[in-house]
This record gives sequence, structure tokens and C-alpha cells, in this order.
Amino acid sequence: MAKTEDEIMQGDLQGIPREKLMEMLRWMVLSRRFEEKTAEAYQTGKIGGFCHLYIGQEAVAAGAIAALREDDYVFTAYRDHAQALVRGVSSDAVMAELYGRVGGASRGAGGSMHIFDRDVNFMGGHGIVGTHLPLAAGVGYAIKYRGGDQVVLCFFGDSVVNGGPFHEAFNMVAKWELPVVYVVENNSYGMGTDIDRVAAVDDLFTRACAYQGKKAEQVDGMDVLAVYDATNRAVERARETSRPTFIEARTYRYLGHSMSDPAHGTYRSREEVQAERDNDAINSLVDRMEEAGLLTEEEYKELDAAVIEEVERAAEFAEASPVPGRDEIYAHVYADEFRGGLDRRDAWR
Amino acid sequence: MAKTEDEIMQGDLQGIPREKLMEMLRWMVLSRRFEEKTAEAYQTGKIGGFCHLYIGQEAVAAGAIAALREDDYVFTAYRDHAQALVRGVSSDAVMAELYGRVGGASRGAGGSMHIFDRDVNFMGGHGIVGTHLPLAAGVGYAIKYRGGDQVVLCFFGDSVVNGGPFHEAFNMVAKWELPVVYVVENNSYGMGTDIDRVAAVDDLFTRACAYQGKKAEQVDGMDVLAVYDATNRAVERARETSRPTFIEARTYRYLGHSMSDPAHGTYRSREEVQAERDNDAINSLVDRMEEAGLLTEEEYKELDAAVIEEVERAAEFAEASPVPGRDEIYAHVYADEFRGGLDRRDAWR
Amino acid sequence: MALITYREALNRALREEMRRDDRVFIMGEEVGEYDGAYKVSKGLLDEFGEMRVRDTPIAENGFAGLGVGAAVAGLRPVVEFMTWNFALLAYDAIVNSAAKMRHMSGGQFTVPIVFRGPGGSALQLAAQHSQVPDPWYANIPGLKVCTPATPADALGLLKSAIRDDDPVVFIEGELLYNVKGEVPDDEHLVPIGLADIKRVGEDVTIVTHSKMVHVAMQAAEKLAAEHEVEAEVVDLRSLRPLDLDTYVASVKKTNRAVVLEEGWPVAGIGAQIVDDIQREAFDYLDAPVARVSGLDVPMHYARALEKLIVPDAEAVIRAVKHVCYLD
Amino acid sequence: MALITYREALNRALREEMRRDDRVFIMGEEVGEYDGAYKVSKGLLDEFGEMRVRDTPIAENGFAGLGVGAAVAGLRPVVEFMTWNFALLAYDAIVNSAAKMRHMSGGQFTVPIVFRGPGGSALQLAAQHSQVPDPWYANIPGLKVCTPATPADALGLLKSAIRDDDPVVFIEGELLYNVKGEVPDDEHLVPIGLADIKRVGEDVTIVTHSKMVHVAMQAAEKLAAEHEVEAEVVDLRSLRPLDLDTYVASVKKTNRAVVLEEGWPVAGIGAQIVDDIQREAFDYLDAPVARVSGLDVPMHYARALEKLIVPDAEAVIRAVKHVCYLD
Ligand SMILES: Cc1ncc(C[n+]2csc(CCOP(=O)(O)OP(=O)(O)O)c2C)c(N)n1
Ligand SMILES: Cc1ncc(C[n+]2csc(CCOP(=O)(O)OP(=O)(O)O)c2C)c(N)n1
Ligand SMILES: [Mg+2]
Ligand SMILES: [Mg+2]
Repeated sequence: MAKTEDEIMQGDLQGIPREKLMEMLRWMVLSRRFEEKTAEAYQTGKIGGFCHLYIGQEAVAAGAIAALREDDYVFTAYRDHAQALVRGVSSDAVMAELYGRVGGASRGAGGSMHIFDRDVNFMGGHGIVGTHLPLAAGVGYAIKYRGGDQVVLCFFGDSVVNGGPFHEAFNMVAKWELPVVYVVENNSYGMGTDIDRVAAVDDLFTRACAYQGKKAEQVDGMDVLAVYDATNRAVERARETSRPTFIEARTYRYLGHSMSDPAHGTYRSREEVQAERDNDAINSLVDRMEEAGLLTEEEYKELDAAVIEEVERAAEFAEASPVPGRDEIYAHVYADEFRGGLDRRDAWR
Repeated sequence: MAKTEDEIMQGDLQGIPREKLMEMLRWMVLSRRFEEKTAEAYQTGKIGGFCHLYIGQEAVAAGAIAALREDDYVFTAYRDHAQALVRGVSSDAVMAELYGRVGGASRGAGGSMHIFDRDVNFMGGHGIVGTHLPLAAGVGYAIKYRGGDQVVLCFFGDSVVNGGPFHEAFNMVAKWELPVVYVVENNSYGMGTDIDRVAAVDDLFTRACAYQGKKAEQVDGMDVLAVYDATNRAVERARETSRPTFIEARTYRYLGHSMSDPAHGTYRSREEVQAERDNDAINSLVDRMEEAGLLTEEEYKELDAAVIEEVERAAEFAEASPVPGRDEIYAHVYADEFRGGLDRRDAWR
Repeated sequence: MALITYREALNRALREEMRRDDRVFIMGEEVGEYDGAYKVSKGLLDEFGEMRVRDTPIAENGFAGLGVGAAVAGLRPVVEFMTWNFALLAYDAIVNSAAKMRHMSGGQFTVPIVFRGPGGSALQLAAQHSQVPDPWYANIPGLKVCTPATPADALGLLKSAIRDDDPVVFIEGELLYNVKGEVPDDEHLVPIGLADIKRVGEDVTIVTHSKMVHVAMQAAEKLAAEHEVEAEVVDLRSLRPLDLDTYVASVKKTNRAVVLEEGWPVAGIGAQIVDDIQREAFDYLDAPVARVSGLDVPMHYARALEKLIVPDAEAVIRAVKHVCYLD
Repeated sequence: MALITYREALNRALREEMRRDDRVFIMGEEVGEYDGAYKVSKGLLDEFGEMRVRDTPIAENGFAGLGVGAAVAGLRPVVEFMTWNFALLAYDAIVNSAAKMRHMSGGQFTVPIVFRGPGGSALQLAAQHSQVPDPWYANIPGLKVCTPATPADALGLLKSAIRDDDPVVFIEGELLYNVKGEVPDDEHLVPIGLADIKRVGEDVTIVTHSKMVHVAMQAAEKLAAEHEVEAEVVDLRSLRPLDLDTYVASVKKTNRAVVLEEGWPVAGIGAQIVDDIQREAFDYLDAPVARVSGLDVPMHYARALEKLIVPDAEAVIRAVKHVCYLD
């Protein structure tokens, strides 16, 4: 039964096959281990640019994407490693992208913030806050245009709810009834700004009240099953009735906003971070599965070891993948041969 | 007593001094007669550019601005003649602006869409839909910054509620508690688009639900007293508690979107327009005042004649006012002498 | 050949391409029920229905972005801006999303979208409604930019733009909609990136585009009649890619050049043409290249000043006389 | 004289002006509690409080417009964009409101606002975060545009910008924040619109601005050491107004010019410099003016390609050798 809008959803194991649970668990562990490796590689200078880790928030990507079909679409912002991995972009391709190599998902052109993979309808990886919401709406439009029954899942951060693109996209998807599920990863902060200091609303999901036809609910984003359950219902609604939903997943990032930002500082305390870590999403799923007799400690260790090995292999793959050559500079600017006349305008390279 | 949010307000004459009623009546008649003259002058080519008439909507400007103090501020969009006149910009200055003469409120630089008058804090006259809402918020910020008790009144059209600037401004004024009263002149159409076809909401004022701390109500915008009453309360609230309010005034324009657009056509019928005309705001106030013994037919005729004379004189003033000379081209681009080096870059004029 | 207006040419291009390819759709304010603010989309809603002729809310950034998403998903949207002045609100969607998605995905995603609408000044529309956006888009790699001056070019370029796999910024002339011209009856395509010599001449080259082509032609006729100067008029047609070959060759022939644009001078597209000419034809130049542009001010409402701000044939004639040492 | 960083110079400018004039306030994302994403506003919240150091939501168009309103009402806002890449969302507020309000009100309203933040590429920030916005603003009458290259200029120009009665677009170099330089201890103001000769030379003029000044200086040193070419380096400092007098005079002296900018070539600010030089110093030029610019592509993430896309000293040296007929 659908639950009420203002009740934070709690998931339970009931009715979810063990394979599905194991899959979600694996995705969360993979995301976590992958990003631990990412942090290491960033520190040693193998990865550059802005790099935003998702550690702590894994249940949101894992639970939501678990509700999708293969031909559905996923959009997200610059904090995109976990979504890419869960969606099925290979660890190799994600890591090589972070290393800026041609074996990367985006051939090394995009880096951490711009992971794309057409094969699994992973639509990126967008760096300008909030501006991918209209793009996701556009894919929804295309689906409806063609009479398809796919669904678009679009993640974004809490700070997005104060910007124009959010409002314009929400109004259009609601009015035109487009099959888009928007999930706000409310980790309470946009960089160092507490969302409560900048949003004139207590609970973000309540902003849906301004768009008739848009359903909204809040879930515990540290509970992968709650996220899965809510997204499942939203995806079904989108698939069957082409109606949008707005899900607020309350979550938390353990580390700083990006690699150059400390985990705690002016805007939040060490104690706050520790308290959230004590409520870790991976541990919580493991505990519940163990209690229910669906997982042994041994099995979990095996899973973890396999994931760690996968991540190490990905780092090796990335390391071995070639740095893009000069020919990549102009290769993907246009679909055709146009090179801006630059051969004539700037002959000094 | 404050009324409930979803009840359309009805005004009555009680408690409003006769002079105030006469003032509002005069403003409405002035707006109407002024624009009838405008239409005539446009047809004979004395006025150019885009020209949007307010005929039918007069009660909104008259009722809302009547609630202001002299040191308050008024912003509006391109459909700005009535607001300017009611705010106290002289008929001469408004008409000369339409004629593009130096005697115009904006020295002929702005035209119909960009009437400004610093002396009466009339802040324009903005042409890009919705983008004056943040500007109005900024004046509210300045008031609060200085600890003043002025209020900003900002009018805009129904189509604005679907755009980013609306959302961003509403969030900031609500969060920062800025003394701004936003009035949407809901005339049901943005050009030829019925607002119901593009806004995912039935009643526009309900969009305020997404901004805590923002009060909202809907009033009959064809009833000047209802508009006055609602604005009065909103202005008081802003002045005393520095809190914003959103008023939806349901109104109607009798003519086309602009001078180049017919009054009825593909998007609305002649019958619809006629039905609204039968509910005319000026007539309705006149009737009520006559019934209450506050106005005689004779007095009304005198008022009307005086207004017509004022408008004729304004047209004569405009006609006599000089066309801006070459020196006006660069005069108001910068506060200082900078002229873009154009004397050297383009010597061909 | 038929004699039709620029507006009709655009309408024909849209209709032909929508019939040819059912992935093509148009969206924007008033494009449907109202037939378009400038009636460019007249009759399309009736023929193609609401999904393919979509009236939007006033949310330029939102619907431009929505168009980009639809393009990436395989449709071929034509996004109409009622005028380009309102597209300043959508600058991010065009520059940060449309122009970059192919590149930053390593070539995986194609963004076949057209952004179109009128640009430039019209009659007394004042500062916010009279802007020439050309250089803001010509500067951006990842975009193509078209600025047709005639009905035939409007038809041929819009059809090419719709078929192009890259995002195209298509800037029409607000005062050109009623201009008439001959248009081929058969399918007519004009390749993007090819300039057109609208008038052949030996004495001076006038490089220009869009509405200013007509001003240049007027000036050229008068120069021939009154000063025995035969001007060659090069219509750029596309601002990205720019057709260097054509204008450089013309200047090598005439040895003199005037670059004419409606927009503001500083870092205008005309500056780029000057740069290209002086670099590639330096030794052929008998005089510095002269530029005629709009004055460096926001547009004034008063007609008398508007006339002075927008370049006219007289200004072009003075510039030509100057580079020909006739002044 | 003190040796401080560009970041510290900007911080000092803000602090001095905020102390001097209580109408000055700063707003933007993270400017307060977080001390600024690049720490330019460090310590200001503590000293001046929340009303004068205002953390905003992520709503660039909204808070830029709010700043314009506050300016019109008599305050002197400094609006920080975390980077200029995000200001594409605010392009309308800057171009259609800030730049036009004085003019379209017939001179009644003054808009004393500064929009500031870092522009240009940094290190591997990829396509959406590495853009040079210079020409998009230099094109717009009604705005002024500053692009300081050194701590002293950052200090002096920002103070002038805050005191200026017109809207100023102030583009800092994202990679310059840690650059150190001597800065006067006393009040230091640099007038907007005055270029600065950063190195005197006789053989060739390099005209440039912002981060590229440092590249030009590097190239100049190497040219002197290895090729006996003495380059004069003209730092534009402001892109609007452009200081024609200075760079034209320099080219009249050296007879050769290379124009260097980080941004994209087509209709870049460099094109305008070329136009000005060829018009005003045509007869003095011994060679066509050469331009060095960023390559005409979105920025690539991979460091190896980023290095090729952004101009370096080697490219400048090749261009100088070319105009000096040494290649
Ligand atoms: C339009 C825009 N403004 C500013 C930024 C700089 N910026 C990058 S991430 C970020 C905070 C976003 O916070 P949130 O949306 O909550 O996502 P989270 O990082 O918490 O996942 C900011 C301000 C940006 N990328 N785009
Ligand atoms: C951003 C923007 N988009 C489009 C336009 C063109 N336009 C001018 S008025 C208008 C309709 C506005 O309707 P509404 O807000 O309801 O105001 P009304 O005209 O009814 O007073 C449109 C689309 C514009 N001026 N600005
Ligand atoms: Mg967040
Ligand atoms: Mg309306």
C-alpha cells in the first residue's frame, strides 16, 4: 500500500529475493571500495580536477537504480561514480575516466564529473548544478513521443531545489505528464551550506506541492530497501501512467564536498559526521540480512574481497590505458569534420 | 480579519474614506482614457514598438498602489502605463515617453515597455518576462539592510509563475524575510496561451506553498476594493514584520496582448471577452459608490471630462516635446564619459 | 521558382522536414495554437498535432534544456525562441549542455537540435528587445551558427540545420520576415558554412550577413551608380563555421574590404573577419580594413536615434569611399 | 610594499572598501560561513555580519538580479560567482538588467554593482568548468570589464570597480589566486580602462591580459635570452573600455604584434585588438598581426590535452618568431 507523503519510509527485507538483496549489497560495497581507491589515486596525483566522493550515500544510488529496467535512463550530477557503477558502467571504464585515459567511459574527455555510457543509457555526469533536470525531462519527452514505456531516473543534490532549472523542469514534467522520477539526494549540505539556511522549506519533498500531478515522498536514504521500495513504486507509476514523482532521500556524505574539502570543518562537526557513520547503510543492510539468515559473515567477506579485487584490477586497467593523443582534441567536437578553421587561425602549436 | 487563503476576496466600501474611493476611481478612469488615447496615437503612427494596453485590468494597479506610502517602491513588467500613472508619474511624462520624446519619463529612451521615474520610486517597466522579480527582491534587501520600513510592490503576469526567476526570487524573499509584496495580474493568458495549458497548478497563488513564510491569497482583480484590502494587509505585514506576501489578482485584459494582436482570436472568443467586459471594474465601483450615495452621475461625468482633458493635454505635451538629439545616444550608457572608443572605431556616421 | 517571403520559406522548411522525418518536432512559446509570434510555424499544429508542435511555458532555460535531452534521446527538436533576446536566459543550456555533451562524453552522444528565432533590432523595440546575439554564439565551439538573409537561404539553411547532427543556432532577421525572394520549387538545401557572393564587384569587398546584406546591396547599387565603385558583397550566411576561403579570395581580388554587421563592435563577428583578412591577405590590402557596426550603446526607443544606431547604406558608402581613398 | 597573493589582494580590497563604505556588501555561494570557495572573502563574515556577507542559495540568475535591485536602491553589491562558468545562468540579469537599466531609464538609475569570480581554465576541470567568458561581456555596452593579472592590479582594480557607478564584470584568474606580488601598503587604486606595459621592448608587442600575461612574460624572457628579441608586453587589464592608445602606440614603436588570449578564437577579444591595430597602425606594421588563443574546442579533462589547448610560452614564441620573420 502506498504510504503517506510525510512519513519517512522504512524498508524491510520482505518480498525481495535474496539475489536482489545481494546485488544491492554488492553495488554499495563496490561504490564504497571503488571510491576508497579513488581517494588514494587522487592523493597520489593519478586523478586530477574536481573529484566528489559519494561515500556514505551509497544506498540511494543502489536502491533507486535497482528499480530500473535495462532500457531506462539515468541522469545525475558531478557526484556520479556510484550511479555509473550501479548502472553497469564497468569499474575499468569509470576508473580509466578518472585517470583521463582513452579507455575511460568518456574517453578521458570528461573526468570525474562527466561520466557517460551510452550502452547502459547512463546519461552523465553534469557539472552545472541543476541543469540536468531539464535534460532528463527531455528524455522523458522523447519516450512519450515514441510511445515507449521507459522511465528516466534523475538524481540531484539538495541545493538544486532553490534554482530555476528545478522549477521549470518540475512544472513541465508535471504538466505534460512525463515519465521521470526525480530523486533528491538530500545530504543536508551543498558544499558548506546547510540546506536549511538557503531553502525556504523544511522538507524538500514538500516543494512538490507547487506542481499538480507530481507525487512526492520522503525516504530514509540510508536504508537501501526504503529507497528501492519508493523508487519501485515511482517507476511503476511512471511506466504505467507516464506520471512524474519526486523522491527525497535523506542521506549523508561522510567526506568533504570534494577531495579538496575536509570531512568536517566550519559547517559541521566531527561528532555529527561520526554519528552518521554509526548509521552506515552498508552495515545496516548486512546486519538485517544476517539476522534474517540471508547472509553469513563469511559470504560478506568473500563479496568484499571480490570487490576489492575488481577495484584493484580497474586501477591497473586505468594505469595501462593510453593517455589521449592529439587526435582526440578535435575528434568529438562535431559530428562532422569541421575544425574551426584553426589550422589557419593558430598555427603556433 | 484576515480571510482564508482559498476564498476569493470581495471588497466593500466600508471604512474607506470617500476621498480614497474617488482617488482610486480617478486612477482607473485615467488609466482607461489614457490608453484609449494611446491606442489612437499608435494607430496614427505617433507611437511605435511594442505597446501593451492594460484596459480591463485597471482595478489591480489602482487598488494595489493605493495601499502604498510615498517612499515605497513599485516594479512591473512591460504592460506598465497604468502602474506608472497610478504611482504618480505625470500623464505628460508617460505620453511623451510613448512618443519617444525627451520630455518622456525615460527621456524617450525606453518607450512603452520601459517607463521609469525615480522621483516617485517607479522602478519600471521591464521587458524580459519574470526577470524583474529578483530586482524587486533586491530593493527589499536594501530596505532591510538599512533598517527602513518601506515596502516593494511588484506586479507581474501569470506566465511568470512557470519560470526560474519567479522561483529563485520567491525562495530568497521568503528565506530572508524581505518586505516585498508580489502581485500576479492573472488575466488568464500569456499572449495567446491560456495559463491552464502551461502551469501545473489550478490556482496560481497556491504556488506559495513551496516557500514557507510566504503568505498568499487570491482576490477578485476586477474589484478595486478587494485588491486594495488585500494589498493593504500585505503591505502592513511587510512593513511591520518584513515578510513577503503573494497576491493573485484574477483579472482580464479586454484587448489583444499588444497593439498588433486582435482582442479575440484563436485563443479566446468574442463572447468570452464580452462577458468580462460586462463585469467592468470601473462600472462596478461607480455603481457601488452611487448606490451608497457617495457619487452622483454628474460628479462622475465631471471626473471623466477632467481626465479626458488631462489626457488630451498630455498628447499635446508629447507632441511638442523634442525628439532626442544625437547627444542622447551616448548620454546615459555610463555614469562617466566612456564612449566605447567608437569615435575611433566607427567614423562612418 | 516561386516568389515567397522569408517567413514562408522558414515555414516551408519546417513543414518539409517534419513530413520527411517524424523525429523532427518544434517547441516554444506560442508555436502551436497561436501559429507562432511571427507566424513562422503557421498551420503546423493542425498538421502534426500537439506532441510535435509543443506550446511551452515561458521557461527558456527549461525548455531549451528539455530540447537538448530530447535530442540526445534521438529526436530532432527545433526550439523556437520568440526572439533571441529571451535566450539569454537559456545561454547555459545552449553553451554548457548542447555544445558540450558530445565532446565531454567522448563522442558518445549526438545533439541534433536547432535553436531558432529572430535576432537584431526591429522597429523601436528598445534596449532589451533589439540585441544581436551573433558573437555570443559564434564564439562557442560545439555549436554551428546560421544567419540567412534571403528566403532561399532561409529555406535551404534551416533544412540543413534540421538535418545536421550538431546543435545549430539559427538566427533569423526580425525585419526580414516579410522580405520576398525567389525560392526553388524542388528540394533546396544550402550547406552550413558556405558564404555566398550576393553581388560581384572588382573594387571593394563588403563582408556581411543577415539583414545587413540588404543594406550592403543598397550601398553597392548606389556606389556603382554614383561613384563608379563596384562592390562585391559577400554574405557569410553561417558564422560558424566561417567561410574564410570565400572572403579571403574576394579581398585578394579587390584589395579593399569593409566589414559590416548590425551588432556591437567590440569583439563582434566583424572583428574576426578583419583578423582573418589581415592575416591571410595582408599583402593584398591597399588600405586597412574598415568596419561598420551598430553603435556601442543599448538600443534607443526613439526612431530617430534607432536609425543612427543601426548601420545604414550611407555609413557603408562612407566606409567604402574611405578604403578606396575617395573621401 | 608587501608581498602578498592575488587572493589576499582581493580580500584586502573587499575589506578596505567594506570598511570605507557601509553600502558595500558581498553576496554569493559560500562567501560567508565557508569563507568563499576560493577563500577570497575569508574573515569578512566575522567582521561585517550576515547582512553584509550573504550566503546565497544556488540561484545565480536570482541573486545576480537581486544584486542589481539592491544597487539601484543605493547599495553597492559585490556579487561573487563561484566561477564564471555558473554565470551563464545569470547572463540575462547582467546583460538585460544591469547593463541596460541606466540607459533605458534615460539616465535615472545608477547600477553600482560588481560581479566577480574566477574565469578561465584551472587544472583538469573539463569542459563545463574551464571557460573564458571575456568576449561575452566585453561585447556589451553598459558594462565595464576588468581582468587583473597581478596582486597589485587585483587590489587596485577591485577597489576601483567597487567605487565605480557602473556595473563591472570582474574576471579573476582561477590559477592566479596563489600568485604572489608586491602591493603598495597605502591605498592603491588602478583606474579602469588603462592598460599597463608589463615589460618594455622594441622588437614586437605582445598584447594580452589576465593569466596569459604570465605566459607572455615567460615567452618574452626566453625570446630575449635565446633569440635576441625584446618583446613589449602590454597587459590590457580592462577589456571594456579597451585602452587603444597604449597598444596602438606600442605597435607603432615595435611594428609587430602578437595578440594572446586564453579563450576561444572566433570573435574573441583578441580579434578586436587586431582590428584596432590594423586600423590605427596599418602603415606601421611590418607583418600581419598574429593571434595566439585557446584552441577552438571545449576543454578536455586529460592533462596532456589541456596543456595543448591552453596557449603556452612556446606557442607565443613561435608566433613572435613568425611576425619577426625568424621562422
Ligand atoms: C550553477 C552552479 N553553481 C555553483 C556550482 C558550484 N558547486 C558545485 S557543487 C555545489 C554544491 C552542490 O550541492 P548539492 O546540490 O547539495 O549536491 P551535493 O554536492 O551535496 O551532492 C556547488 C555550489 C555549480 N557547479 N553550478
Ligand atoms: C523571457 C521572455 N520570454 C518571452 C517573452 C515574450 N513575451 C512578452 S509578453 C509575453 C506573455 C506574458 O504573459 P503574462 O506574463 O501573463 O503577462 P500579460 O502580458 O498577460 O500581462 C511573452 C511570451 C519575453 N518578453 N520574455
Ligand atoms: Mg547536498
Ligand atoms: Mg497574462
